[in-house]
Amino acid sequence: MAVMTLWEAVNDALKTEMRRDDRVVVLGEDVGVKGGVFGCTGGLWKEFGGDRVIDTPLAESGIIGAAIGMALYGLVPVPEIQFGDFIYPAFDQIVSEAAKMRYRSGGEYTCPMTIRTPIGGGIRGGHYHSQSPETYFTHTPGLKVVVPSSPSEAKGLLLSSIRDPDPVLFMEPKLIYRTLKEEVPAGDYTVPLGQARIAREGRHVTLIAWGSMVSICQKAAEQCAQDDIECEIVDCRTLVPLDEATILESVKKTGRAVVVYEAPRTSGFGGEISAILAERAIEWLEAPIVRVTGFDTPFPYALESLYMPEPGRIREAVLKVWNF
Amino acid sequence: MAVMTLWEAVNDALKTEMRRDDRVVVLGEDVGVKGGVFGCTGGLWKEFGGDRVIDTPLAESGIIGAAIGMALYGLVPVPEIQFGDFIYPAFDQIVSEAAKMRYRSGGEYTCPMTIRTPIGGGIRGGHYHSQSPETYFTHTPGLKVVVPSSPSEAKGLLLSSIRDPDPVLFMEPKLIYRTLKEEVPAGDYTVPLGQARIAREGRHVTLIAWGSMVSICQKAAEQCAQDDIECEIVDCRTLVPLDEATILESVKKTGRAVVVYEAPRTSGFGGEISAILAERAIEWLEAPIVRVTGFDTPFPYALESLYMPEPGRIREAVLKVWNF
Amino acid sequence: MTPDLLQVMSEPGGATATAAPPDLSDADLRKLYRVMVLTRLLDERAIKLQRQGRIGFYVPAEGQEASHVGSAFALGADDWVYPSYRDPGIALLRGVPVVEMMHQCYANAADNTRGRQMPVHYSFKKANLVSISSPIATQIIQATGTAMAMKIRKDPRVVMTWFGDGATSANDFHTGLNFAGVFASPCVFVCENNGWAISVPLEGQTASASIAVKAEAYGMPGVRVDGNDVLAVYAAAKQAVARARAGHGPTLIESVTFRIGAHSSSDDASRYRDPALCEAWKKKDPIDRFKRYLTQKKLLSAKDDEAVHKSCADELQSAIEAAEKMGPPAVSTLFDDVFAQRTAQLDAQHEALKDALQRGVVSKGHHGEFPL
Amino acid sequence: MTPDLLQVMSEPGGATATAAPPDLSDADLRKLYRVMVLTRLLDERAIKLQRQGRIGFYVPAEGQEASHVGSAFALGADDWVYPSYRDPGIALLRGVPVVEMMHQCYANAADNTRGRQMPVHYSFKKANLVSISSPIATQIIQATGTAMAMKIRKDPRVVMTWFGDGATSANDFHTGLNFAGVFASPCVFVCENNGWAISVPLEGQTASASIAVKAEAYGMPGVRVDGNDVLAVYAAAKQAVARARAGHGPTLIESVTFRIGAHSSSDDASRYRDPALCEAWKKKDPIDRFKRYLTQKKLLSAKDDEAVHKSCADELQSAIEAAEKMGPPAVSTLFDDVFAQRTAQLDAQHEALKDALQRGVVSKGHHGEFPL
Ligand SMILES: Cc1ncc(C[n+]2csc(CCOP(=O)(O)OP(=O)(O)O)c2C)c(N)n1
Ligand SMILES: Cc1ncc(C[n+]2csc(CCOP(=O)(O)OP(=O)(O)O)c2C)c(N)n1
Ligand SMILES: [Mg+2]
Ligand SMILES: [Mg+2]
Repeated sequence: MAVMTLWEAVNDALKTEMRRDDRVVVLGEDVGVKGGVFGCTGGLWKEFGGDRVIDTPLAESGIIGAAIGMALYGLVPVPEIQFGDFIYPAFDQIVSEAAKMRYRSGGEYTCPMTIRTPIGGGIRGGHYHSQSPETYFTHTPGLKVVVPSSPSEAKGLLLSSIRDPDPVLFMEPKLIYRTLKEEVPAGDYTVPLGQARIAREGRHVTLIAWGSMVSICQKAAEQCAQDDIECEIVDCRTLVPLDEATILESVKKTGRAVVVYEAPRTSGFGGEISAILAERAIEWLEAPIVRVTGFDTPFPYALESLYMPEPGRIREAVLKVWNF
Repeated sequence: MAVMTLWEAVNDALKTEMRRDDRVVVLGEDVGVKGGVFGCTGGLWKEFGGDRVIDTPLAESGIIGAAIGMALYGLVPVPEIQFGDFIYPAFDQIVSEAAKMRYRSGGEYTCPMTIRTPIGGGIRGGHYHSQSPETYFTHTPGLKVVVPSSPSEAKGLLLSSIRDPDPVLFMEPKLIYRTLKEEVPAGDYTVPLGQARIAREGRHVTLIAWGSMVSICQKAAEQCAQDDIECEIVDCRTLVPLDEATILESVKKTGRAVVVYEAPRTSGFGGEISAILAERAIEWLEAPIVRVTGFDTPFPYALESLYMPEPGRIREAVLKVWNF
Repeated sequence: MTPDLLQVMSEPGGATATAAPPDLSDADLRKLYRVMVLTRLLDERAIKLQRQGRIGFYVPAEGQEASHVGSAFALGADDWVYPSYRDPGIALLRGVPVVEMMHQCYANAADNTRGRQMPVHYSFKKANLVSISSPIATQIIQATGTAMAMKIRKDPRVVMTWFGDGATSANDFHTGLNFAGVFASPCVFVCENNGWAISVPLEGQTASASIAVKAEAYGMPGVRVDGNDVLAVYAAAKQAVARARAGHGPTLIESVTFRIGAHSSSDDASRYRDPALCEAWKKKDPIDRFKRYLTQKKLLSAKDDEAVHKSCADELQSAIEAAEKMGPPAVSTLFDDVFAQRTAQLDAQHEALKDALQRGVVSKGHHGEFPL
Repeated sequence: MTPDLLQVMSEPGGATATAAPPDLSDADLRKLYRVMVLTRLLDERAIKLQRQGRIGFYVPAEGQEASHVGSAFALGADDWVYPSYRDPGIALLRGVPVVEMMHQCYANAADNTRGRQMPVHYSFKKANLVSISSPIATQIIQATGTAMAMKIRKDPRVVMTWFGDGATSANDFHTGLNFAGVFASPCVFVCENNGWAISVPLEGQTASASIAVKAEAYGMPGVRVDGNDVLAVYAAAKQAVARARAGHGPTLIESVTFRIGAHSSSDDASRYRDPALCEAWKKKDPIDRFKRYLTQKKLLSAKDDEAVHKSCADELQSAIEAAEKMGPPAVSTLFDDVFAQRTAQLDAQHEALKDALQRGVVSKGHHGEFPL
């Protein structure tokens, strides 16, 4: 198995599927000749040509609207939104159209497509190159939302997403695009949607996270281990559909939960997880459900490192629920 | 005091403020000559003229973008989005621009404006005339979100919103536009933002809701009273900023909470309330926090009455937490 | 520059032909006429049904029959159509039985879209008619996307989409036409300029000299046609379709017409529109005009016309009776088609609702109202 | 129809004047030149600072100095400007001290925007320069809104906004120009057509014959000008400003220029653009061209030019030194300006962070890195 970074794993997944299925097309801003601003679509234009790797005009609503029309026709589009922060012009096409097409047409028309977009902070991108907008889409019935936490996860989940019969938001944590390296299975390799992953086993406290926050939780868990607090880490992988069973099982075992996400605290998806636990596992809880999150501010620039959840703040939360 | 419906109270508030402050302008689709599809802007065009009551082209992003430019200049725009379901084309201008203007300019530029839009089901409007999109905006730092629950509340909160120095989403529950009538104070009358209201006092179970769900909770509470279960109802009024103190106080008193909202269950704002309670009041909780919500489907048409939370389902939840 | 208005059917004291009649067989001409009549009668019946509370909502198409039927007639059965909510004649022209449209308006158990949208939001895959949604203009860029796909797959088919004058102000009009221009997509854009977007007249929508002139901004030809002249609309559409099929790219057609009725069953046009304007346009009624033409050409006798109206009326009557007979969709349908497969969450929500209904705990009126 | 390219400064073997020189005083001409030079030197220094890791990011403006400085020069100090991220000369022209721009690029404690955005996203209220954001084209409809407000308030001022060729594909270009057309707003739209949107050339952006022609779709005049000819750009802008101020409504100006550098400090243009293209355009450098013109007119000697460069370089040098001296913004600023007043939630979040920092529990590197 080759060692890859996350962006290389995404690129590998795209090549794998485009070779396997000629209905798959990639479209977006600068995805062709340039190969994407993060290189994720590098080499595709050369190999598959301009018909299947399409540099579009600068309009996210156009990219998604056109992708919907392609999907309705029978292609399998994989549109890219250059940064998650720029997905909002396409919000109407995603929320009003892609998400509701199957339902409103009684199942006659469907939109199998995978919207790829980089999310999250850590690259000094400020307001508009750092946001984590996944929650908006989890509140929109008809959309699946996937956030990989490592290169091999990214490849396996992206292939499952592209083959999924419904629209998927595939959000790539750019913090770990280049920093995380690991062995990635060659060729066809899938990780099923809707199944969470125990990223670390532990008896005392459950940490629930997704995307780049999983590795931050790993660091926190190592620190906690030095105080003999064994953290279990649940990597949600897919926020919709959410694997509630795995989360509940872990929390019922540990009796303590800390939810970690990078987006602004208020109404972040981690709040949904707290709500599920408060409704279905309260008898097992021995401490408050603590959230470690971004702050309720726009994403900053100079003070970015203070905004993002980091091992120290997570460890604090773990100690709080442990010593409760 | 005159007895008014909610849409009349909104109209009264707009007239009151436009007479008081000539910087206030109303803009949107069909708000002028027609007076709005629900009549909320009726008579304004006649009284204040086309300069201050502006029929715009059909483009929500244009309505909000233009309103931002007006607000930056020093006017006090009150843009109307004809239905909450059609706010998504304006999502980028609201989320990327209005919400972040004060922060990104270091306080140099601000967007005091109140975006009015009707939300919610109950008028057989199907997918696109029934949605409750408030949660999206509560997850966007820089925006305030207000949902009135009655005519007098609507007038008082709308006047406070228009006078607020920051952008406010003012979402009007169309289910009660015409059905709810009550006395509304004449002339200048404000209800402060950020303060929840105890809509009904009770010892046993706290019902937390906003907008049209408050009256549904009232009906449920009356049914529960027949079983000697005294429900307390907290009307959040403003979701951002949320009056956590009032909610916590009530739940600490009753030890039992049921959260009611009409939007799809997953990631709905009520989940945020559950999360806050699970983090800050768990020691007081004697039962799970149960949510009664819309389903995780697009808003239906024929089966609308089954989709929306109603007294029966709420009573079930109350009994569940009471008998837990 | 704004092109001249294309007209085929001269009118005494009215229109004067600027284009030759398209070569259509007598059968074609009669078919066109029948579909226009059926569309009109459907309108009249549906509005009554809405007033009687039999259906929840309706959008009248009166006056625009030539505009959408004539343009759609230029397509083959395999081509794709993305209509707006004011184009019922397109489904009828493409062979959709009226009864299926009635089932949709009644949102009953036989509705192929399972009672999920308001009336007139049709979806007929067998007619390559894509699901209609309420948000204005969203179908325009989707139509472009389908046309892009056809070109990528070297599929000889084309796409046609319809929208109003108000829609030209929307974002998706801009991206739809811009993408189509850049990728030379086989797509025909038909703007039914009926002069109003609910209460807003055209001059409140754009300062451009015409809608057709906007085509230049996207590097495509713009055509302006009398939208109440079914043969002119057909001729313009035929040329645009041929152009698209030949690989020469998209066309924007501005079909100049008028909305005779209110915007919808929820609207009262007298509050913002001078009724005299309606009266003037009623004189230009597209069906009367076509009828005069066919009569002149000896293709339609009074008896023929009566027969056409009778058969359409009968078709409608039996469709309505059939729709009336059906009950509402089953409760379980509420949770289907969100995804190809239900999630655990949707299953749980369905079970909880079913259980509550069975125990009769949801408020009266619901219990037993819907089949489980 | 696409208008001809407006040019004022003829060039041996190059441009030939199609318009007369605008009447500008010698002082005006010298001021224009100095601002263009300062803009160029700022660019050169900033790119170095970025490479050295002193600032986090930069967007080069090389080659587009005439395009944005020339157009902005047609405005009065009270008029409003909505620039894009590639127009540093506008702030300089309007009297913003370089040091304030440097503080923003350093995102330091003296940054008037409090270190919250990436470099070049300036906001200078005292210059009526509205906060620049990254999302493309969003400023266009906002500029229209401000112009609508001015008209409503009978304020004689006008608004000018700048954006790229790529931005013309965005939704807000469409609504911005459409609203301005409908409401005859006193707004001037300057499209700096530099031929590229990152890696996408103009033909991948639109099929229209030009950007200027798009004006017709909105019922406003469209002008096409040589964007490397500062006097031509000024002349076109002056006319558009006069028109707007006179109440005759908006104008679209297409300023044809070229992006000499990479898209930004994160981009490598050689991966998608033929360097020969750059070389060709470098010969049309707007500053050299203006310099030749001024020299001919005996308004600039070699010594003058040296002096201009020296004073600009000195100004920059001291600005950079000042910016280097400042520390980062205080932690508390993280929670300010979300709203006019902090919410209870923001206060609580601030307290928790402060407490964690004081106790040193957040990971090393943070502790003490920022003032509380
Ligand atoms: C995005 C969006 N905004 C607003 C509405 C409400 N609305 C429904 S129809 C309509 C006017 C449409 O006018 P036009 O495009 O001319 O079509 P017509 O109704 O005249 O056929 C409006 C504003 C909507 N459906 N979608
Ligand atoms: C809405 C949005 N989509 C994508 C981007 C990423 N992006 C930044 S600049 C740019 C190209 C802009 O090209 P153009 O408008 O021609 O301006 P130029 O950079 O050439 O001056 C893109 C795609 C963005 N900033 N905003
Ligand atoms: Mg219309
Ligand atoms: Mg450009």
